[in-house]
Amino acid sequence: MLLWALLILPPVLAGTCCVARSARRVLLLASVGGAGWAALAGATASAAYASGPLFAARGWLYLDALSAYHLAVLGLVFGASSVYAWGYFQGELADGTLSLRSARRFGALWFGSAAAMTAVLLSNNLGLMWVGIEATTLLTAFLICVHVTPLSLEAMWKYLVVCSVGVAFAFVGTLLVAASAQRLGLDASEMLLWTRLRESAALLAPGPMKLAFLFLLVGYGTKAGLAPLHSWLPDAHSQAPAPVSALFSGFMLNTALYCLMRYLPLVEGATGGTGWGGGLLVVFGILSILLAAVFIVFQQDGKRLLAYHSVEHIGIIALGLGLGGIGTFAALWHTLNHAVCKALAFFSVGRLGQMYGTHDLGRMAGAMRRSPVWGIGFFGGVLALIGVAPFAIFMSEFQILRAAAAAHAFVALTLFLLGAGIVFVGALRHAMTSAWGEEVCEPKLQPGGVADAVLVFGALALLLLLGLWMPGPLRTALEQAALIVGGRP
Amino acid sequence: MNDGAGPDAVLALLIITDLLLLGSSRLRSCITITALQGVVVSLLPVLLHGAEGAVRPWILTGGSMILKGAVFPWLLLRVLRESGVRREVEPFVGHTLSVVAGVAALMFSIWVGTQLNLPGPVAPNQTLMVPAGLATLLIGLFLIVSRRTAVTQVLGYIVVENGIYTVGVTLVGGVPMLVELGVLMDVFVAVFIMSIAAYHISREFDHIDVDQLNQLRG
Amino acid sequence: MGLFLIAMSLVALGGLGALLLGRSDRWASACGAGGAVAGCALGLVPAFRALLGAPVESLRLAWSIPGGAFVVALDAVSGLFLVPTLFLSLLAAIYGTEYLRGFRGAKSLGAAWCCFDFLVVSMGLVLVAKNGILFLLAWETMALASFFLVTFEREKAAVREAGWIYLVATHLGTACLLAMFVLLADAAGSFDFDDLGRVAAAAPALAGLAFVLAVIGFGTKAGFMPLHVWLPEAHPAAPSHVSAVMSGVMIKTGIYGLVRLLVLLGPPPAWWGWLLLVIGVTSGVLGVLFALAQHDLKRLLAYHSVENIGIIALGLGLGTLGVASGMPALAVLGYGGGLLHVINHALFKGLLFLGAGSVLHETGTREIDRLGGLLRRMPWTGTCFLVGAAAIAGLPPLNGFVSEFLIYLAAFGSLAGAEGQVMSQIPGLVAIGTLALIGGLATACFTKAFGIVFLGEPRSADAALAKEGGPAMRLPMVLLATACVGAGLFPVAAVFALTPALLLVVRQPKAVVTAVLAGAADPLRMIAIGAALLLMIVAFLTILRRLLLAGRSVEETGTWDCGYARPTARMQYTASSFAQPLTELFGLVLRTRTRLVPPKGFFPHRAALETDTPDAFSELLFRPAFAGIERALDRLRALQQGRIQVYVLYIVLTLIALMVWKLG
Amino acid sequence: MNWTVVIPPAAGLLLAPLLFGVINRTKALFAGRHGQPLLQPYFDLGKLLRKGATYSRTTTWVFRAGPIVGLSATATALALTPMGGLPAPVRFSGDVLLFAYLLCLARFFTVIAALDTGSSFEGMGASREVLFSALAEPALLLSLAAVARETRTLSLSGMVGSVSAGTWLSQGPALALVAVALGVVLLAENARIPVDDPTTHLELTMIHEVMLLDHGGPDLAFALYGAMLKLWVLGALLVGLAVPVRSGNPLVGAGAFLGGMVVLAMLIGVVESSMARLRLLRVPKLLVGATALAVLALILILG
Repeated sequence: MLLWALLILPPVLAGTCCVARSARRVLLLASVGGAGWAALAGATASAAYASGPLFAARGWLYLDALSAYHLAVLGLVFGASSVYAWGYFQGELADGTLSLRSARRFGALWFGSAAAMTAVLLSNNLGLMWVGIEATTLLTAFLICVHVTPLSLEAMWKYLVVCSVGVAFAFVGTLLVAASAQRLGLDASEMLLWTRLRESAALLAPGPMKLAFLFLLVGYGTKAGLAPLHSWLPDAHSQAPAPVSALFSGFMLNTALYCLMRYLPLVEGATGGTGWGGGLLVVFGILSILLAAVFIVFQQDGKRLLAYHSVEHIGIIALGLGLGGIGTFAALWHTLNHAVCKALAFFSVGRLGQMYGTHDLGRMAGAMRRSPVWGIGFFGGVLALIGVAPFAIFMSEFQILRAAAAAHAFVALTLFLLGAGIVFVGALRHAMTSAWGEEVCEPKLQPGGVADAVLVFGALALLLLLGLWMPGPLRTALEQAALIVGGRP
Repeated sequence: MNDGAGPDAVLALLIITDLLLLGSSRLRSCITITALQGVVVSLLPVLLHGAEGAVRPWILTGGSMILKGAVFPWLLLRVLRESGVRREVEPFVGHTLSVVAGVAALMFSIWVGTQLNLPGPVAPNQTLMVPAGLATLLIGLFLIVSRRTAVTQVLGYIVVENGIYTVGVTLVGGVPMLVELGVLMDVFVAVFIMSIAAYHISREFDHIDVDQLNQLRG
Repeated sequence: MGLFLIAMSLVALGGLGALLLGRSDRWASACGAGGAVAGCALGLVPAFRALLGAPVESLRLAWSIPGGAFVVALDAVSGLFLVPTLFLSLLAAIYGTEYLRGFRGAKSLGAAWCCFDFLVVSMGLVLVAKNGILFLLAWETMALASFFLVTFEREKAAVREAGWIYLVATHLGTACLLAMFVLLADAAGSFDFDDLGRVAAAAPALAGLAFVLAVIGFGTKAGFMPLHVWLPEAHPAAPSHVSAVMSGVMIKTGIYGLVRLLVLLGPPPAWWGWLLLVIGVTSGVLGVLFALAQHDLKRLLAYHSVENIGIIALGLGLGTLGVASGMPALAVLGYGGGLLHVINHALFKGLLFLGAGSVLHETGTREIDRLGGLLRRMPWTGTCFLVGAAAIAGLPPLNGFVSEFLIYLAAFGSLAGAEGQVMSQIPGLVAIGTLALIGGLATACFTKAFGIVFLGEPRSADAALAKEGGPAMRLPMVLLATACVGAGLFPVAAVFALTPALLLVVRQPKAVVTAVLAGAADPLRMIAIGAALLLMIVAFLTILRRLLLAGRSVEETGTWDCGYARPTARMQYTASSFAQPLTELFGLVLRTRTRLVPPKGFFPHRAALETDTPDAFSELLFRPAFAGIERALDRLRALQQGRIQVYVLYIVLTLIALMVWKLG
Repeated sequence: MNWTVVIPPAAGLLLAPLLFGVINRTKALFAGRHGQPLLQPYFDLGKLLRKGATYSRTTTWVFRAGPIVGLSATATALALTPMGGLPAPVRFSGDVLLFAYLLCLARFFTVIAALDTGSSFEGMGASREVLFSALAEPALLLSLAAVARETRTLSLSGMVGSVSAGTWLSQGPALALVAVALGVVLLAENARIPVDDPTTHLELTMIHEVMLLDHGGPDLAFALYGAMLKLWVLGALLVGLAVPVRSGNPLVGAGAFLGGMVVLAMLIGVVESSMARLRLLRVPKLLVGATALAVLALILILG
């Protein structure tokens, strides 16, 4: 029942957005509805923990610990972004650059993408899961150019083509999975049900399953932004409005990784748990970390900087998943930490960007003096992102290091430390200039509401808390989820 | 009808259309060729699984025929008219060379086909179907990579889709209806949005040469 | 233990209070400083008890972080490092209240005090943590807090640069520590120190790797020579009371880490000792040489920290060799000297930085060549600084001499080994030569520092207008100076206080250790007697002179400048010219840059000579390395060059590559 | 503790100026002059002690403390020095170090006292002083270390006591090297030719003398007396090692020792009248050379 509600609510809201009378109302609806839906998502997730996996629609909708955890994270990010969007668009409402038409489009697509991501999380059928992913691509494409500009069009085109092509591979992968499941003799309606496949993963035909995983890795990897498939990511993130960027890198990337998490136990089962799939994930993870590091060192554009940070952290999560053991646990934990942290950073840089009329970090110099709240948000966010203790990301990355040592993947361990080190060196310098440097241009300041302070300091406090103390429920949740992916916490 | 001839014809047509696509530079004819290929591919479900007398294959065939044969060409021709571009000028890879590449792709996919012994309802006389599908897929990608105009890239995407469709239908007998339709839906929306985007692009830049969309870098 | 934790939480509360009271700088300072003072004072009690060998109190609480556990224990080694830490922090807090007064309104003092208090807390936690994850957490918090303190005046580009270098250096150091702990813990299956020790004893190769990583990681914090580059940048940038804490005790946490690891890892092989010895020699000699070439007072002091860390490393190296080669005397005296020097350096370096702070506070410049004649204007500061200077130069009857004396004893002792084995006696030889050279150069450096800054005539208006700081700045300096003298006059007590800690480190039976220490105690007693004799003679001569001069003419005139009629302050010898012969001599290492604008014509209106001595390692090693890496990375940026076709190509190639790799 | 122990320091305090007298006489002899009376240094000190004092306005208490601390430190060092057969009143394992560092303390205060005047000449002298002493320090300690290694003791009295003719036979070369090194250190520490020329009249070339430019009256007396004691102390050490007469009879020992001291003084005189002062840049080479000799000696003994 809850599951249906989760799926139905967003389209309804989207519809109402399309008929709302004024841009203002649309935004109000977006933020309130978003928050409400987030609450619902949270409730559902906790219900799933309380009473085991939830099924609906003859087992086609399915919510277990793993998806519930992701659902909760989605709720967190989506809710926060919706609330933030209200404040974000105030300026544009005031000077009327946000037409009713584009406001409606924003509202509709905003909830549309929520629906799509939920569909991915809820669908037990791997085919539908793919449909959901492709849908997120198509729905979010126009979110990038809420304001149609040459650059945003370019970004959107790249996003559209690259992701569609990539995700198409994922479909080939899905088909191959189905092919390798032929011998199970399941009938059509059950053929792609994940629960079924997981039960009898050992019986899947290894050959096709391997090929399938390659296709899936490339396909969903493109969507998740694993290097070298990440090329669309910095463009899309830098051109989209801040709330969208936050949603993108806070959670949309993770939906794609979530799909891989679903497939990992299948391929491991089929190949006899020799870590065949994990090895691939480790390789991609390390590649992403290193490549992101390269671009972070030279990045002058605040949003692109954060985008490459997403590549890095997605890489870290993939690394954790690939290493298995405590690594899986840490990767899932890192998902949450990264989501919170990245949302915070995008919120801040978005507002600062509006004030300064640019995302060039050099021109934002001295932001912390001009706009303390968002300045602190940005600086704190970046510090947390580059793994400064006692923020949570330090802890989850440390756990992933443990996993590397436990798996005796010493090369990976070294490269991970190296990449993280380069990122640290590069990002810190940018952040310090933009936060503390001498002003080069005069921002047009915006009145800061209480909500802003709550968003920023709430997020920072949360990161600090998670770094120092892990609540019991969270830990059990992570352990259950990790168990599903196949790691032993 | 015997279930050997039909598929073989499809197979042949598939490969021929691929090579034609690689060879021709006039966008209009590219669109028509792609449409033709779409129609051909759409026949597969009926040819392979139609015998079971289920209604499912017919629906699929119908649906995808309408989309690929009519809707897509219409959308793309509209973009073409808007932009006023006639032919693909100086692609990154010359047309003759492209054809050679196409053949190479075919070879590669046959090799891959031999690498994995696929189970599934593949009658012995259709072992070439999967490689052909893969080849189509690769050729579609090749189009995207080697051509300049947005239209060709959309075409490439459609061709990729055709390839996947071929592989899918050949490999997996019974993917649930809902999934099939969902996929079809997605493809439709994708092409739809792409052509809208291309439309916007030609408005904004008054060209559809995606190669010139390289402001975002680094 | 409980008492200690209460003290620390008191400090933390003070910090939070300061942050919350941020609106009013007055109250924020009061709260922050008050918390620090009260907490440190309270914490000193258990710290002293532990130092004097009270039974180890430990506490273990479950912690929800995987692998982590809140394990803290207060043993003698912790106590040994805690005592100076808390003592100096306490005094620095008092000092800071007045030092920062000038920034009221301009800066958020609440935040600054919060960082200071958390720096203290994290140092305390680092010194008692007995679980790897807890240790690392405290370690990183310490780095972050001190980073924000270093960048206190963050509107200055130079300060930001310094802060960046500092955080980067300490982070790269931490990376090594992360690797070390992870590797050890993986073998041990737990992050608790006790377990780490056990596994290391079992696997020598792993232990060796861990030790090297530790030397890099902890050495970065401590300022071992090639890794010291952040020190001369960060310490001058920080507010002076913070510099005092950082240079006096924070960098000692690096030494603590090494010592703790040596305790954990079990009997060390000889090469560890050699490694430490070499590090000690390079850091010691080069440190003091670079200090000699500086003319920024705080930078000079920072380089002296490197030098003293070198001396400590020398002591530890000798001690390790002693343990490795089973020479108890060498072990006890080496470690003893090193550890005692940890405390002594905390005392006099803290004192010197506070003194430099007062000078900066009153004159607004750290440039030695713009100062002079301050002893008349700031008698308290000047006198205390003199005590510190004499102490750091290792002169009797002050504390610096005592610890160096112990290390000398160790070195001489190692010479007295069996005939023929030259190799086993090289360390002693090296140590003696190094210490002697360091001693001489340090004397040169501090006669310069004290002489030019506090003596002669003021070289600038700033210096001429300087006046003594307030009581809150004087009291800490006086206390520290007294401590320096006291530890120098009563060395025996100081040495015996080390016994419990040494028992942990040198792993020799108590009888042996006490015997060696007793052996060292007799000379120390005699030294005390000698000191007393010295002071008696001084007193006698002073009285004698008074008697002699009684009733005779005592006049005041200008300095006799060899007949030159009108000497001006600008004709005085400057710091640079004072050190020039030495810097010239060691020019090969120092590579001092000189820019000379020679006087021209018969009536030259302008002539100038500038010299500066940048850090050789950052100039020749780190900058080029970073630049090289940057160039290399720059080439890779071509990957993201904006063509969608290429992006799609990446995808295809990846897929094909994967197929060929995994299926071919 | 019988009364004999106070003989050496007492002798030092009494006879130190005499060395200067001897040196001056020797130089006069070589110059073919009649020269000042042997006791002239005593007269000078006496005269200075009777004078009043003049202090520069620039100076502070440091300036007044300089000579006193310098003299006291040297005097304390004197209490550590054995002479002839007789051990020092204050002796313990490790007094070598106290000895060296007391000389260091004396120098420290002389230097800052010089800097206190703010005169560039005294600054120059101070700068050279610290340069040379910094280089002399390792030479001194390493040569002492060599002796300590040979005699297995860390107290000056012990070393001097146990260096005998036999030792010279067994470790002759090493001890010779040590003696040379110590000799150089002695010349440098006491600002004699070839390192410094105490009798020059050009302040620019002075080292030790120039630091005393502003001192007068009792202060100057203390400073000079300190210098004399320093020469005596180091000389006593050198002689004690170089003239190992170890008969039971204290008189013989004392005689040999005093003879040695006189010879040393005359040697210094000879050197001063036969050699010219080295160029300042050469001096470091000399001192480093001395250090090298000391190290060599140590190696020889270790081997």
